[in-house]
Amino acid sequence: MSDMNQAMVEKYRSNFLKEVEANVEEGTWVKMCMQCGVCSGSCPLGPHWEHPPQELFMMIRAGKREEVLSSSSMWMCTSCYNCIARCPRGLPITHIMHGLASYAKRLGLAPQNQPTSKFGDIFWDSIAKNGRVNELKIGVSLYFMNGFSQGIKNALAGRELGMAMMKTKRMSPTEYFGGHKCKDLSGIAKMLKKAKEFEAEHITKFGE
Amino acid sequence: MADMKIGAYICQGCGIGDRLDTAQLASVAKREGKAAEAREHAFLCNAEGVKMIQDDIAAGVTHVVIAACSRRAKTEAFSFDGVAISRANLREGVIWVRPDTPEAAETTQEMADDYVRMACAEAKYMKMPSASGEQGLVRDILVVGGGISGMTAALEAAKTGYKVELVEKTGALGGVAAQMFKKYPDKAPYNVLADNTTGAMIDAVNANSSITVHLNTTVAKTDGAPGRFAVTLATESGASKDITVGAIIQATGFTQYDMSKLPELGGGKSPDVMDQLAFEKMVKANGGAIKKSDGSDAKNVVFVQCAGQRSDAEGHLPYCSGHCCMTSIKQARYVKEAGGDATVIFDDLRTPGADGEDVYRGGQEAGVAFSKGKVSGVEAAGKGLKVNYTDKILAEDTTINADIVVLATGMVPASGPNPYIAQEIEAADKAGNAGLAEKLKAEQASAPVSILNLQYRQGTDVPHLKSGFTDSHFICFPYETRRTGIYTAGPVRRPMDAHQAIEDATGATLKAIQACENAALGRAAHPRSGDLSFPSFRKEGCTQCKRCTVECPFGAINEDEKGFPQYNEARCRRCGTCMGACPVRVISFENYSVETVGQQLKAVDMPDEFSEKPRLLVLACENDAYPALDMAGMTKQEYSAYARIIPVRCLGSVNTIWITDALNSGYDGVILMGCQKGDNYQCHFVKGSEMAHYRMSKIDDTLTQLNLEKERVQTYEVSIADIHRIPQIINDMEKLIGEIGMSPFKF
Amino acid sequence: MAKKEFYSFYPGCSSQPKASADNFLRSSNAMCDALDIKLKEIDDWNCCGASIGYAGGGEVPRLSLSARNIALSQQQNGDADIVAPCAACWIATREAQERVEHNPKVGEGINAALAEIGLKVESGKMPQARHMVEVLVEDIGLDTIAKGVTKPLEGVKIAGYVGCQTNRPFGIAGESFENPLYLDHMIEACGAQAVDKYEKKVACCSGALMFSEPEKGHALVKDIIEAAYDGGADMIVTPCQLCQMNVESYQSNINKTYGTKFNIPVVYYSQLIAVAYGKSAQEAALDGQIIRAGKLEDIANK
Amino acid sequence: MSEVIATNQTILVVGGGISGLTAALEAAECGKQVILLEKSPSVGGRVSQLHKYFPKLCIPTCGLEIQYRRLKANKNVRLMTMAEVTGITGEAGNFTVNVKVAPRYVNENCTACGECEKAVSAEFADEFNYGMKQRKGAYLVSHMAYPQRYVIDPRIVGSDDGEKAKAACKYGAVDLEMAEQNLSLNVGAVVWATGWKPYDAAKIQPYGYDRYSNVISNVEFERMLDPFGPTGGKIVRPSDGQAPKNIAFIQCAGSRDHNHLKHCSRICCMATLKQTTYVRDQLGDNCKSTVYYIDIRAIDRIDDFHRKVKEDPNVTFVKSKVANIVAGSGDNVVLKGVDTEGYNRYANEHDLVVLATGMESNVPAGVFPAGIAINEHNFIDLDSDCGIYGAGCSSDALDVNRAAQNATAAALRAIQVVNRVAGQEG
Repeated sequence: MSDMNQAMVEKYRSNFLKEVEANVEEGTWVKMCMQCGVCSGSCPLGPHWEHPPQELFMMIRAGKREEVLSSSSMWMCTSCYNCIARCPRGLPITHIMHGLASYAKRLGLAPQNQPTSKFGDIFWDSIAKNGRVNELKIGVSLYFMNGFSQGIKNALAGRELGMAMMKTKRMSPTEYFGGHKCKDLSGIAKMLKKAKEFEAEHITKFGE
Repeated sequence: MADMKIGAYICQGCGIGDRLDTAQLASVAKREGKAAEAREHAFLCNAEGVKMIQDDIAAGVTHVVIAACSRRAKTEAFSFDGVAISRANLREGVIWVRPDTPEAAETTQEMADDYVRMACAEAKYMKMPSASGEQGLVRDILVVGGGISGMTAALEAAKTGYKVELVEKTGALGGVAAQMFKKYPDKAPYNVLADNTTGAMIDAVNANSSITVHLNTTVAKTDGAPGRFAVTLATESGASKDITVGAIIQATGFTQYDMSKLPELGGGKSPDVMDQLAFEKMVKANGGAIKKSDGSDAKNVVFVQCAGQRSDAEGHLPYCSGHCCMTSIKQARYVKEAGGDATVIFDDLRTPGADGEDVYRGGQEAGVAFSKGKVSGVEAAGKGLKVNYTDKILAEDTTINADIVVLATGMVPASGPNPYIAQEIEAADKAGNAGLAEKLKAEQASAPVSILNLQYRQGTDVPHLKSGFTDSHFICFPYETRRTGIYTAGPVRRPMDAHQAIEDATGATLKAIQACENAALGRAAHPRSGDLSFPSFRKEGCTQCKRCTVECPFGAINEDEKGFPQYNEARCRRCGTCMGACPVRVISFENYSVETVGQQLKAVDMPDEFSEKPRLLVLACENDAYPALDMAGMTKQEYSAYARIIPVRCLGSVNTIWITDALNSGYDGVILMGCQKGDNYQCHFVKGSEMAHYRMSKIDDTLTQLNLEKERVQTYEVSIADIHRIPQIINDMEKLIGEIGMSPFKF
Repeated sequence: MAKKEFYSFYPGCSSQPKASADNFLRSSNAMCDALDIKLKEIDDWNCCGASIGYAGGGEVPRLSLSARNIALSQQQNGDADIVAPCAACWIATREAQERVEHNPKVGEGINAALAEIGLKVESGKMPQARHMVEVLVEDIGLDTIAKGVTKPLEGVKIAGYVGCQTNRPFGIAGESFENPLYLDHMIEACGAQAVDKYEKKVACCSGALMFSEPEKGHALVKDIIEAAYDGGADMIVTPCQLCQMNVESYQSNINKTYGTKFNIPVVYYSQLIAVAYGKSAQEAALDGQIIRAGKLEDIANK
Repeated sequence: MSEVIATNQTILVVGGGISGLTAALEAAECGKQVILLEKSPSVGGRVSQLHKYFPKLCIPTCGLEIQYRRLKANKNVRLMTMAEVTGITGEAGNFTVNVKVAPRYVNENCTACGECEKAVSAEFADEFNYGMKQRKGAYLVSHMAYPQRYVIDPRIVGSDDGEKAKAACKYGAVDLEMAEQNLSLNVGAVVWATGWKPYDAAKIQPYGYDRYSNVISNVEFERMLDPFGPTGGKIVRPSDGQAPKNIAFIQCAGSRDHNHLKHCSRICCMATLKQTTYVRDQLGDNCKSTVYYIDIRAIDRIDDFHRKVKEDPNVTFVKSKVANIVAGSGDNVVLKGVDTEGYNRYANEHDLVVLATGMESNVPAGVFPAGIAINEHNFIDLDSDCGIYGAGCSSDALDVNRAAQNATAAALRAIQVVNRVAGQEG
C-alpha cells in the first residue's frame, strides 16, 4: 500500500464519499446522482464496464473503496461525453471517471498493466518532454508497452499502417530524431512541475 | 290549478320543420297537452322567438313547454324566470337519431308527438319551487381541531368576514405542526429549511376577535342542518355551551401509526428506534442536537421509509402517506446540520411536484445519503443499532450501523367512527362473508369516540370512503363529504403534509362559507347547486316505514318521535332517492314527483298489440346517460323509434311504481340507465344508482304477477362516454321484444 | 456573427506538417484561402493533454497546458477568438476556461503553475475558444459557402460522421447532441448528397482507446463503417482528426478480424470544401488519404 | 361582449380548464360576481382531452357535465371564450386587465346544427386531437364543447369556404365581419388558472420522437382511446395502424431533468399506470407493457392502484431511465439502457413507445404587475395579499383532485380581496 493510500485510509476512515469529494476531480458531484442509470446505458464501451458510472457512485456511497479504486471500469471511458450530455442531474460524469482513474493511479491502486493507464503515461511523458505529441515515438513505445518480443510482433502487425502513414506523408521517420516540439521546453517543464506540486500538496485539501 | 296556463312552443329550426309536421305537434299540444297557447316558430332560440315566449308569459302563461332541442342546449335562450319549464327533445332526441327516409317518417313523427305529449304532461304537474325558509343566514362556522388545518380554516374564515368557533380537545393549539423543529418554506426555493412558524399562527388565532377558541373542549352534540347547526360543546371541566353555526369544518388530523406493530423493524424494542414525530420532538427539545435516549450524541441516523405502509400485510397501512419522504429528507438534514451522517433507505423516493425535486436535490446537496433498498430488520448491535437491508442497486444484502433509526410510519386519519359499520356488518353477515364480518366487528369494538356526535338518523360522524378517510367524489369534487355543510380538511381527508393541509383547509373554508350562504337562500349544494326544490311528504299517507330515512345517501332525513320523516331541506341534495324509496309514494318535489314522471309515461300514445309498434320506456340518469344520448344524437347514432326517454335526477329517484305503471299501460320493455355503483362509484349521489339496482332486483315479483318476461325490465350502469353503447342497448331491447313478443297490456 | 478579421489559430499536435492530420492541415489551408479566413498561429502552442492526459497528468497539470495556450494567445493575438480544428484541443481549452471560472481552487493551482513562466489567466477575461466548424457555420454561414461553390460534388453520396467531441459536451450552437445536422448541410452545400438517417452519426470511434484497447476500438469502428455502407455512402466525412484516423486507418485490421471488405474513404469537410471551391487534388490533400477518395479526385481533376 | 361590466368587486378567473371552472363556480356560488376567460373556443381544458381519470378510471366529461350545468345555471358567472389576457396593472382590489378577444366568426344565433361544417371542405390539423386528426374549417371543438357553438377557422375567412359556411347557416350565425376586440376590465382580484401544456417531446432528442413514428407522447396515447378520436378508439402504431404487441412507457420524459423540466410533473406515473389498464382492457394478453421508471410516484391513498397494476403479469417495471432509442427491425425501435436494480444492460425492442411527457406551466411572461412571484419552474408562488392567485397547474404540477382543491382555495383568497373592497371583512 502506497504511503499516500495509507494516509488517505486513515484520514477518511469509513467515509469514502468524503474522500472522493475532497480528492477526485469533480468528486463533489457524486452525491447528486439519483441512480437513474442513463450514464450506464449511454456508454459506448458499456458492456466492458465491470461497474458502470451510476453503480460506481452507489459503491462510493456504500464505502466500497478498494473495489472502486482498483476497478478497471473508469479506464474504459472513451471521453465520448454521452453521459454528461444526457445526465438529468448534470453530473460531469466523464470528468469524474477521469478523476477516479487518476486518483486510483496516484494511490497505486489502479489495476496493474491496465493498457489505457500505461498508454496515458507514455502519452503524458511525451507531452512533458516535448510540449507536443510525438506520434511516432508514442506509436513505437505503444508497441513495446508489453515487452520487447510482444513489441516486435506488434510492430510487424502495425507495419502496414506505419508504411501507409509514411506514404501519405502523415508520419515522418525524422520524428524519431527530434521531431515536433515546443521551443520553451524548460518553461513548460517548470510549469508542469509546479502544477504537480500544487496538486500533490492540495490533494488532501480539496473540498475542505 | 285554476291559474295554470300552458304555452307550448314548437321550433322548426335545425331541420325540425323539414323532418316533422310541426303543425300537428302544435295541435297535439293543444288538443292532448291542453296547452292554452301552441305556437310554431322557424327559429325559436333567436331573439324574436324568445320574445314571443316572453310576451306570452307576460300575458299569463305559467308553464312553458319548449319543443325544440335538448334541455342541455340553448339554456341561455330558454331560461325564463318565474315559470315552470319542460322541454321536448325533438332534435337530439328525435330527428338526429332517426334516418331521414320516407319509411321512417311516420314513426319519427310519432316519436315527436309523444315527446310533446310528455312535455305537456310534465309541465302540468310541475310547480315553481321556492325555498322553505327553514333557516336564515348564519355567518358563524365551527372548526373542529386546532392543528394547522383547523387554525388555517379559522384564520381564512375570519379574513373573509365570518365568525369562527374553534374547538380543540387538548389544552393547546398547534397540533402536530407545533411540534416540528423546522419546516419547508412556503414558496420556492424549496431546497432550504425554514423556521417553524406555527407559534406565530397560534398568536394570530388568539389575537383575532372573530375567532373564539375553545380549548380542552369536544363536541358533545351536533343537531340541525346547514344554516342552523345546533352544537353543544363540552369542556373537560364538565361545563357545556350551546352554539349555533352555519357550517362545520372537521380538521381533526391524524394519529401516527403505532410502530409497536412493527417489531421486526425494532418498533417499541429500543428507545432509539422512533417514528418521525418522536424524532422531530427530540430534535426540537434539544435545539437541533441529535441525541440518543441515553443522552449521548447520535452520529449516524438511518431513516426507513414506508414502514408499515404501502403494504397489504395484516395490520399495515395499504396506502402511502405522501409526506414521509419529504419529512425524512428534512429530518436527515437536521442530522447533517448537527454534523452527523444520515441515510434514507427508500423503495420509491416520492417527492413530487415543483417543490419535491428541489427538496430531493437539497437533501443530496446537504450530503444526505439515499439508498434504494428494502429493510428486513432492525436489531441491537453493541451500544447501537444495526439495520439489515437489501441494497437494490448493488443487489446485495447488507447492514448499516445506526445510533438512531427513524421509522417513516404512516398517517392514520382521526375521522371518528364509521357511521355505517353496523349496516356493513349486517350486510357481511347476510352475504355470509364471515371473514369480513369479523374484521368489521373488531373495527366496531375498537372504534374511536365520536367527533361530531351528529344527531342524525344515519349515525354520529361523517362517513368514510376508504381506510377511514372522509371523502366522496375525490377527483372532481374533493370537498364533497356525504354530510351537507360539514367539510373535512387536512389529513383526515387524505394523507398530506402541512403545506397541502393549509391549501386544503383554505378550500374547505370556502365550501363552509358557501354552505352558509346557500342554506340561507334554501339553495341546494353540489351537484344540484342552486336547486330550490326540496322533498316534502303527505303525512296522512305515510306509513312510517323509515325507508326514506335509511336510504338517503346524505343522512339528511331524521325521524320524529312518531317515526315520521323530518326532511331538513339544507342537508338535502335533492337527488330524490327518498322519493324512489317510498312504497306509498307520498314524497315529492315541487317540480319533480311521482306525477311529473308518471304522467309523462302515461301520456305516451300506446299503439295496440298488433300494430308492431312496441313502446320502450327509458329512464335515464340526467347526469351521464342523458348527455350520452344527446351526443349519440349529435353524432347521428340511430336508435329505435319506439324508445321514449325520460331523464331522471338520479336513478335512485326511480320509484318502482313507474315501472309497474309502464308495464300495466302496455310498455313492452323498460330500461333504466344509471351511473357506475360500487367502490369506484360514479353516481353523483353516491348511493342512488346502487339503491336503484337493489330495488330493481326485486321487480321480478311484479313481472311474475303480471306474468311478463323478466327481460322486459333491464337496469344498466352506463357512463357519459357510452355514446355507441347506449343506442345499442335500446336497439337490443327492441330486438328482444321482437323475439319475446309484444306486451299484452295494451288498451 | 460576421467573419472576424483574423483568428488565433491553435492547430494542435495532429495538424502539423507530416503529422497524422497533415492532410487536414493542407486542405484546411486551401479551404481558408478559398473562404478568405485569416489565421494567425499561436506561437509555441503546446499539446492540450487530449482526452487521455488525465491518466498521467491529473487535473491541474493537464489544465495548465491549455491555460498556457490561452495565455499565449492573449499575449500574441489579444482578444481574437482561439480557433482549434481539433475537437480534443477545443474542448480541453474550453474546459480549462470553465474550471478557472467555476473552481477557484483549481484556478489557483493553474495560475500558480503559469506564474512560473510569467503568464496568467483571469476568470471572465479569456478569449473565446471556438472550433473551426463554428467559424464556418456561425461566422461564414453555410449558405455563403454554398454560393461560392464552383465544382459541386455532384453524384457523391457522403455519410456525415460527426463523432463525439465536436458534438458533446459543447457542440455547435442550436444542434442536437443526438442528431446534429450541420455536417449534412455542409455536404449539401458542397453539392454532394448526404446519407439520410446515418444511424452512427454521433457514435464513438473509441477515441484514444483505439491505441490501448484496439479490439474494442475496432468493434466500434466496424459499426460506424457498416452503417455508412448501409446508407449507400461513397465516403465518410468527419470534422475530427482522431475520428478520421481511427475510422480510415484500421479498416484492413478490421477486415482481418471480421472478414469484412471495408474500403471506404474517410475525408475531412475541409477537403470537400477545397475541392468544391476548385482547389486541386493536391491542394485538397487528397493524396493524404490512405484509402483514396477516387470520386473527389475525379472532380478535382476535372 | 364589449359591454362586459366589471367592478373592483368582480373576480376575474383566467383559464376555463378544470381549475378555472372550479374557482369560478365556487366563487360564484358564494354569491360573487365572476368573469371567466378562456383562450380557446370552449371550456374544459386539458382534462376534456383525457379518456379516463386515475385511479377510479371514470370519465372526465362526467365531472365536466356537472360543472357545465352549474355554469349554465349560475348568472353570477360571465364566460368569455377566445379571450386572452395581454396585461394586468394595478393592485389587489383594483386591477385593470387588458383582454384580447379573437373573433369566432359565429354569433350567439348558432344552434350547433352543423350545416356550416357540412358546407366547407378545407381541413386543418385538429388541435383537440394534437394534430393526429384533421378537422374542417367550420367546426365544433368536441361533442361536449361548451359553449355549444361552432367556430370558423380564421384561415377560411375570405376564402370560398368562408362564404360557403356563411351561406349554409340559416340563422345568420356566421359573421365573417367579426373583428378582434380589445377590452379593459376593472376587477378586484384575479385567479390565474391557465394550466399546462405537454412538454415538447421532440426536445428529448435521445428518444427520437421527431425521428421514429412509433414514438408518441402520453397525451397522444390518451386521444387514441376516444371512439371519436384519431384512431376511432383503437390503440395502434402510427406507422402501420396495427395493434401493438409490446409497448414501452418511458417515465420522466422531460421531467426531473435539468436539460428539460427540473421539476417532477407528479401525474405521469399514475397516468402511465392508468394507460397500462387501457392496454389490458383493449388488447388483453396480446400486448405487453413495460414501464421504465426512476421512482414510481403513486402518491397517497391511490398507491393501491399501483400495486394492482404490478400484479398484472402483462406489465413489467424496469428501474431505469432509458438512455436512448434507436431504429429496430421494421418500424420497431430499440430502447437501450441499464436496469439499475443489479446492473442489467438491455436493448429491448418495442413496437410502440409512449413518452410520459411532463407538465409545462402555461404561466406567461410580461403579463403580471411587479410583485407577482413566478418561481424558476414557472409556477406562481402564493402571496396571500397580492390579489393575483395561481390556481391548479399555474401554482404547481398537480393532479385533478389537487387542482380542484387548490382552485377552491384560490377562489377564497380572491373572495377575501373583493370582500375587503366591499368592506365586508370581519
